[in-house]
Amino acid sequence: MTSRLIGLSALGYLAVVIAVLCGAPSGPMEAQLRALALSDVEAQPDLGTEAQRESGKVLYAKYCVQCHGEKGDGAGDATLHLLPRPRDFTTGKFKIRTTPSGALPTHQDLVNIIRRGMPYTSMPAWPNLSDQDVSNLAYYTKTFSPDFSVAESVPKPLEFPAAPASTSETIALGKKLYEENGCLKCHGALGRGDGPSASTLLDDLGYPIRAADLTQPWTFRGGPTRQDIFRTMTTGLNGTPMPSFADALPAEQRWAITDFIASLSGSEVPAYTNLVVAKHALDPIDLAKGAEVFASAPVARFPIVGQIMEPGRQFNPAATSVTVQAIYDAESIALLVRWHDSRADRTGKADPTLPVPLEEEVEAAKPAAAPAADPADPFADPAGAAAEAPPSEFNDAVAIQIPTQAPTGARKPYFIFGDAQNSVDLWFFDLARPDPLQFTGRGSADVVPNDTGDVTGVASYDQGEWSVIFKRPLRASSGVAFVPGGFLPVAFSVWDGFSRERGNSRGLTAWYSVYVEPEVVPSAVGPMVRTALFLLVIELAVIGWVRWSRRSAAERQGREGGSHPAATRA
Amino acid sequence: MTIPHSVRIAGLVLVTTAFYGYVGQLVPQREVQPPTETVLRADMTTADMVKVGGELMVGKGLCMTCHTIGKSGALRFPDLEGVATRASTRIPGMSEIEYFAKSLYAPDSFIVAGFNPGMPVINKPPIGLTDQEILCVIAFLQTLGGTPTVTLQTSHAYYTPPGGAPAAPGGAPTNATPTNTTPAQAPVTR
Amino acid sequence: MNIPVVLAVAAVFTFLRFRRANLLVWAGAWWVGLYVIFRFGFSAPIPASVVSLYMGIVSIAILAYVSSSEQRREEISGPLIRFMTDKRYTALLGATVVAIPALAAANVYVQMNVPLEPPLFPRTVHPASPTEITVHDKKIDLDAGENPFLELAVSHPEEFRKHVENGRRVYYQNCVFCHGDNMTANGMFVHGLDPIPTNFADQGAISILRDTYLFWRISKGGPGLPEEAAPWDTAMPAWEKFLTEEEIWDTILFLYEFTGQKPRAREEVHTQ
Amino acid sequence: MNGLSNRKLLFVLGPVTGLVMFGAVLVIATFLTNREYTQPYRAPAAVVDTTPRAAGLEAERTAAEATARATPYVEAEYRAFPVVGSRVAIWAVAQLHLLFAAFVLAVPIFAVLIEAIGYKTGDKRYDRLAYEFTKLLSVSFSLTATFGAALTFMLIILYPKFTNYMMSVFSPTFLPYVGLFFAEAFFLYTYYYGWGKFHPLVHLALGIGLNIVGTAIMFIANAWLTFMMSPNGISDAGALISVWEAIYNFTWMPINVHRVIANVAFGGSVAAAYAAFKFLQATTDEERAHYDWMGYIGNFVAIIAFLPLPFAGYWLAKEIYAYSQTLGLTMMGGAFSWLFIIQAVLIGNLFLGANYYLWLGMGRVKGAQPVQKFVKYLLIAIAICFMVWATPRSIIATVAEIRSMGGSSHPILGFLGVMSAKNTAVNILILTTYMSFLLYRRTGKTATVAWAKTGHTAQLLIFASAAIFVIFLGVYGYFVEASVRIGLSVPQVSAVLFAMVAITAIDYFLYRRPKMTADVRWGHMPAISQYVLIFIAVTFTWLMGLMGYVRSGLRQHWHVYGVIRDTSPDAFTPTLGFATQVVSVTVLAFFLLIGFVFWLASLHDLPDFDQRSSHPHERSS
Repeated sequence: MTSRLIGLSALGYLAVVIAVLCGAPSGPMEAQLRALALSDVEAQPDLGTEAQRESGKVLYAKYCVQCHGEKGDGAGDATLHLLPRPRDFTTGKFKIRTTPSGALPTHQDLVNIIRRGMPYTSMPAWPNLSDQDVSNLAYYTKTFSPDFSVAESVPKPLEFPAAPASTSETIALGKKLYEENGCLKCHGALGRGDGPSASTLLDDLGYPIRAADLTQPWTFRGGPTRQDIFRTMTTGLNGTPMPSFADALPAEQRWAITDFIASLSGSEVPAYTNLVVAKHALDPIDLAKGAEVFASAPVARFPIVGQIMEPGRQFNPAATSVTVQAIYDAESIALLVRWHDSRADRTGKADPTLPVPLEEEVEAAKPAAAPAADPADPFADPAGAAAEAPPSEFNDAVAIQIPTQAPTGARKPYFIFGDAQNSVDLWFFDLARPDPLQFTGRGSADVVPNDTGDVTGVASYDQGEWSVIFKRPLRASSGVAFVPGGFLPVAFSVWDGFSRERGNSRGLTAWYSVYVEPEVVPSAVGPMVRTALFLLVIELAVIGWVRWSRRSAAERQGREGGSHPAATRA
Repeated sequence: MTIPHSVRIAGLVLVTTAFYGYVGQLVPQREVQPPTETVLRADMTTADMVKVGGELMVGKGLCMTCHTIGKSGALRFPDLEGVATRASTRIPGMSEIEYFAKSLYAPDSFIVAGFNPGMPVINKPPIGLTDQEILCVIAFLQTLGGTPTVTLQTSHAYYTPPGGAPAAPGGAPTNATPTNTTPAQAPVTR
Repeated sequence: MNIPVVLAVAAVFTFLRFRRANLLVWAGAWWVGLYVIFRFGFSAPIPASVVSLYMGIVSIAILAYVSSSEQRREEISGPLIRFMTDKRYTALLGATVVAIPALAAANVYVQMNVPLEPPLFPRTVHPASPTEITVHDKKIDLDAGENPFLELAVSHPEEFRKHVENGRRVYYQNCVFCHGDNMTANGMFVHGLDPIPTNFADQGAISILRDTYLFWRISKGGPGLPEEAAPWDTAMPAWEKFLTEEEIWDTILFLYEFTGQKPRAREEVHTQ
Repeated sequence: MNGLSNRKLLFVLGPVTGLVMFGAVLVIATFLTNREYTQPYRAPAAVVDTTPRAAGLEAERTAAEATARATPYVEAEYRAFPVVGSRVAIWAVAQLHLLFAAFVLAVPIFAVLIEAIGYKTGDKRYDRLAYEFTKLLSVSFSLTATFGAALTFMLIILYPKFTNYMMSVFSPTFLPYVGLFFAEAFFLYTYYYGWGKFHPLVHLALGIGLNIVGTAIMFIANAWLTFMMSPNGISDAGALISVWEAIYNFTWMPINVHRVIANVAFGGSVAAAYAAFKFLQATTDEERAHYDWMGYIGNFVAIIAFLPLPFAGYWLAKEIYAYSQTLGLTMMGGAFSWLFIIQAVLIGNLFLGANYYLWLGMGRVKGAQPVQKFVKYLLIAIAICFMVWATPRSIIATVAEIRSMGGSSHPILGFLGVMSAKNTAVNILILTTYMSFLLYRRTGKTATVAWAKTGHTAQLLIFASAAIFVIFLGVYGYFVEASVRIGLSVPQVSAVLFAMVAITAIDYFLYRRPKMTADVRWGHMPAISQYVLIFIAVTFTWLMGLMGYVRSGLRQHWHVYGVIRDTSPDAFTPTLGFATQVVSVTVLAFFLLIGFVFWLASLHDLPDFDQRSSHPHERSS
């Protein structure tokens, strides 16, 4: 009895210890946020104690100074290559707030942004710092701008009503409001960040700024949830053309637009994958039909990173992801590559071999754009602005990269245009031209045309999205064969003319795979039956053996008249 | 139905070894190839040849086992510092290339005063440099006090590259048959 | 740790303790319980390969235990034999005989219908370095060499600080995109890279390597890796194209400085 | 009558048949050779010499001969072995040679020890046991020599250039080697055949001589082999500078020590397997008791020798790192890191098997129940250590798994993959095995000394503090830098060794005159225990084979590569899967041969043929 009790209590103790060790998950953030927003904040500047600021200063010197600079002016060591630029704390302008447009953020706003970082920028989340440390950092951040110590400018958080349920009506209403309130001027009709003024946007410091692609909420700087979207719309983003709608629209309408934006993607996280499956199509692939023939093929989304490995680096590729679909018929395989681009640039020329302007020159050229005459009014005459811009010599382009020879084993060509030993086959589409071209890559410095005419394709640009179809015979003279049931490495590159990308300066993906799904997927029935029968035979043999030996032992016992229990063999 | 012990033991041994063999199949399989070899390309420049020649001197050629570069004092074999200057002037009318070639193919032809003969033949086993490799060595030797001029197309008394001009007149009779006349296939230790 | 799973397993064990279950049940319970914990009990899931390795060990251990004394052997084989021979279990036995192949067949079905994964090729994470490399026409001895600026830490602390600061600048202008602001491999491009960048804050990463090894990795990058380390996939640039030798050494100083680690010391060479 | 006529018939028919067959062969051969000329488009036989074809053939032959004459003699660098290739052929033969050599070197070590014990205690059992071990020697010795010769010839044939180089470096060592070999044969045969014929001390001296000579032989051979791994005493170009330095290279001493210990463990396990084999074949209780005891002793020797083996291994690894950082990294972190996971599986199995055998052995003693209850905890400790040790440093995981883990190293398993954890695990494994042994030792005994309780407490305290100390250092290792961490294994090992020595010392006095509560019933062992002994022997052999692969695999880039570079088609290092297959086949071949040795040894016990046939009834009585 006692031993049982001890055992029980020991188990209980163990459970408690485990629970304590692992730590209960912390409460949801928006609860804290809401609590803060609703509470009465005293109109005293919350600047923390001297000790807190000192502690924050130490942490700042270790973790933050590299980007935000010693003076907090956003001019750190790293700033050179960063876009968006690191926040300049001296201006007191912060994007992600719970306070009205133009106002300072609350302390909690600063804490939150340090805690969770800004997705798809170089500002990371800092989950490992303690609450105390983050708070101290926030206090220290405030020392850079004198505004924080002024009593009048103590921020008063806006009210954030609880989210109403999202219904098809609210979404429809949101769509209407979205159009009526001019959101589409920057964000585009389908939210792809391709509005007519998108290409002219500048932030307060005169740097070009891209309108958010509303179909990819995971890239939202303020967070992907409906609450985040609503907050951004309510408060606006200080220092950017994004205005506050707190006064212009009542909360219900803002929620409706939020619902519409949330419905554009349907997911808060990107479904990145590593495989594109080419489905078999019975009908011959007809390029004239465009994207519709790909309806049966699953969509694979691959993340795009900047080409920062070879000289001619691009630290801020315009596209963050491509989606790919593939089908094949008896003769050919076709890949549909789609990505979002705020503007179709079809006036220049593109070529993977074109030299890239030196990084230093590009860096030097960037801030040259003077602050816009009236940054507060981004909607001023978008058509005129577009007309003024001289035709760019940079051009949109896309390339699919596959190995020239099917890899044996693990060996693949280098993922940036191959290497000297293992070359790659590039299907390159200069989107100013009607047809794709082919190149052979043996490293990014050694790309030569190898146009056999095997690859054909069509490209179209619609509402901020490029759709490019490449088609090639399954077995072509110019490259590796696509075999049903086989995997092939595949990689993609995207050039954005608007961001002056060409040659090595581009966005690219690592190696992923394309799988040519056989027309008939092998059935599992045969192996299942074999396994089951095999096990059944073993079972019956074991049972038979046990019964037989038991019986013979019993017989022996009967003969000997012994009373031993049956001998068993382990 | 008793199975003999010897059969059981054999079964156990078989099953155990099979099990470990199976464990060996479960782990990642990777064949490690020897380090890649540089290939003497037909289009090597003289500068490339100097580099390869230097490596050959240390590695496959075993030259530095006996010779030194830039050492003085009581030496057992001639020091090679400035050897190109000496080679071009030692025998009147003989170019440094011919001098080096003869020294390498027929080592006892020239014995520097004060040293004993003892150099092995370079183009035969155990060292066995190919004719192209010897050209590289000559290129390297030329840098020691001179300017390298040889290319893979250079011919000398002992070797005529395929399609190259015949050896300069007055050279020693050829006694080394070029066995490997395809430069692209001659591997060299890096 | 995944608390609910652990607690559930503990609860089942407690229950069995009270029921005074026999050895056979216990053996089964331990096997299943440990499997559940390995498979689901960790918040960062253990890869299947390791789980099967562990379960193999658990199976062997349980088998060894139940057969390690005559009493236990009987305790375990008794019920099994009764189950296979007694008349009253015939129905149950029949059901089991059918159920096991059925389960196995179901497993085969699941195995054959797992979501497609591209072929995975393992790579060696820390392959052996060459003994010597040439960077900017200078030969660097990786076996015997060391960071030329390391000694400044003692002799000229001022100078040393300058080098570290320079390393910090280099890091944040070049490396931060992948290796991240706090060196935990959480840079802004990480989601698009495979293999993911090295996490310098990990105790087992740079502290087990010599600084010359880092120099090799940084200067030659992915393309300089040997075959077994899959250089074709690695996004690590060959930094000799962008940085001077000094900048690379400075960055190495900064890496160790920031993470509070020290490079692996050169082993003492014994003299004979 | 019938038989006689048959014999006569045979006498006549035999030569006749032979002649007829010879004639038939001649006819057929002639027919076959002539067929060529009967073909219509060929010229008739009369003018055969002048046909263009024959002239062509002749010219071809002359040309071939001329070419052969003109071609200078070229020393071949490599020759190919048919079917499996040179590498595998050398590999398998070398491995078999090593396995037999290990056995031949190890058995005398403990045979002499056991004989000495027998001499001192006067217990005849020991003498018989030692003789039984020695019986296995002579056949194994000739097998060793056979494989050694095969290995030498194959090296000369298949790798002439390399062999030549090794010969040139080590030329002064070969004649002493041969001399020692003669001495080995002398000692071995006098020791074996002189059993009971000499004064026991003289016989013991012969045994000691055998051991010394055997060890010396191994040391010399080790010099050649370690030189390939860590060449020393030669110039960069490979020319010999000092023979002594070539011999005394970095890994020579560690490998010597490692091999002596491993040989003893291996020999013990194979001898135990022999005992198990005999136990299973035994028909009488007496035989069973004897072979049970012999198996126990063999296994005991194996385990005792096995316990310090990991330490010797660490020393070897340290020397390899000292020789070349890169070589060390290749071995532990590079292509071979997975090999050490396989090794962990093997060693885990060995520990588990050894412990399991001890637990089963408790069944020999009646009333071992109180001790049996500890088995559970020992098993848990062993299983945990086994898992820690088998946790790979670089985990195989799918991309999805890597992402959900948040990186290629697991937040928890990552800690278990590194050396600190593995050192700790192996130390705890050793401690646990030692505990098993201690528990086994005291089954059926009760300490009678007055301070029994204190003594037990002290033992427990020492054990617990050693375990805690080892674990503490293991955990502490994560918080210090690498250079300190490497040094931590020394106090860990010292703690374990200290604990083992101290506990043994206490135990010795504690159980000096124990009260025997139950007798050890030798021979009262379940059959499964004997299979475990064989399993241990197989595992051990396989482990040796695997370690042979890692040694030869490390040769890849480093041995005399720069000078005697391996440019043969076999120069690559094969995959682990292939290596394990070769090892498996070698191990099977070894057990086939050792089975033959066992059979031969058991023939010795059978009565002579004459005796058996003339007194068929005497045997059964």
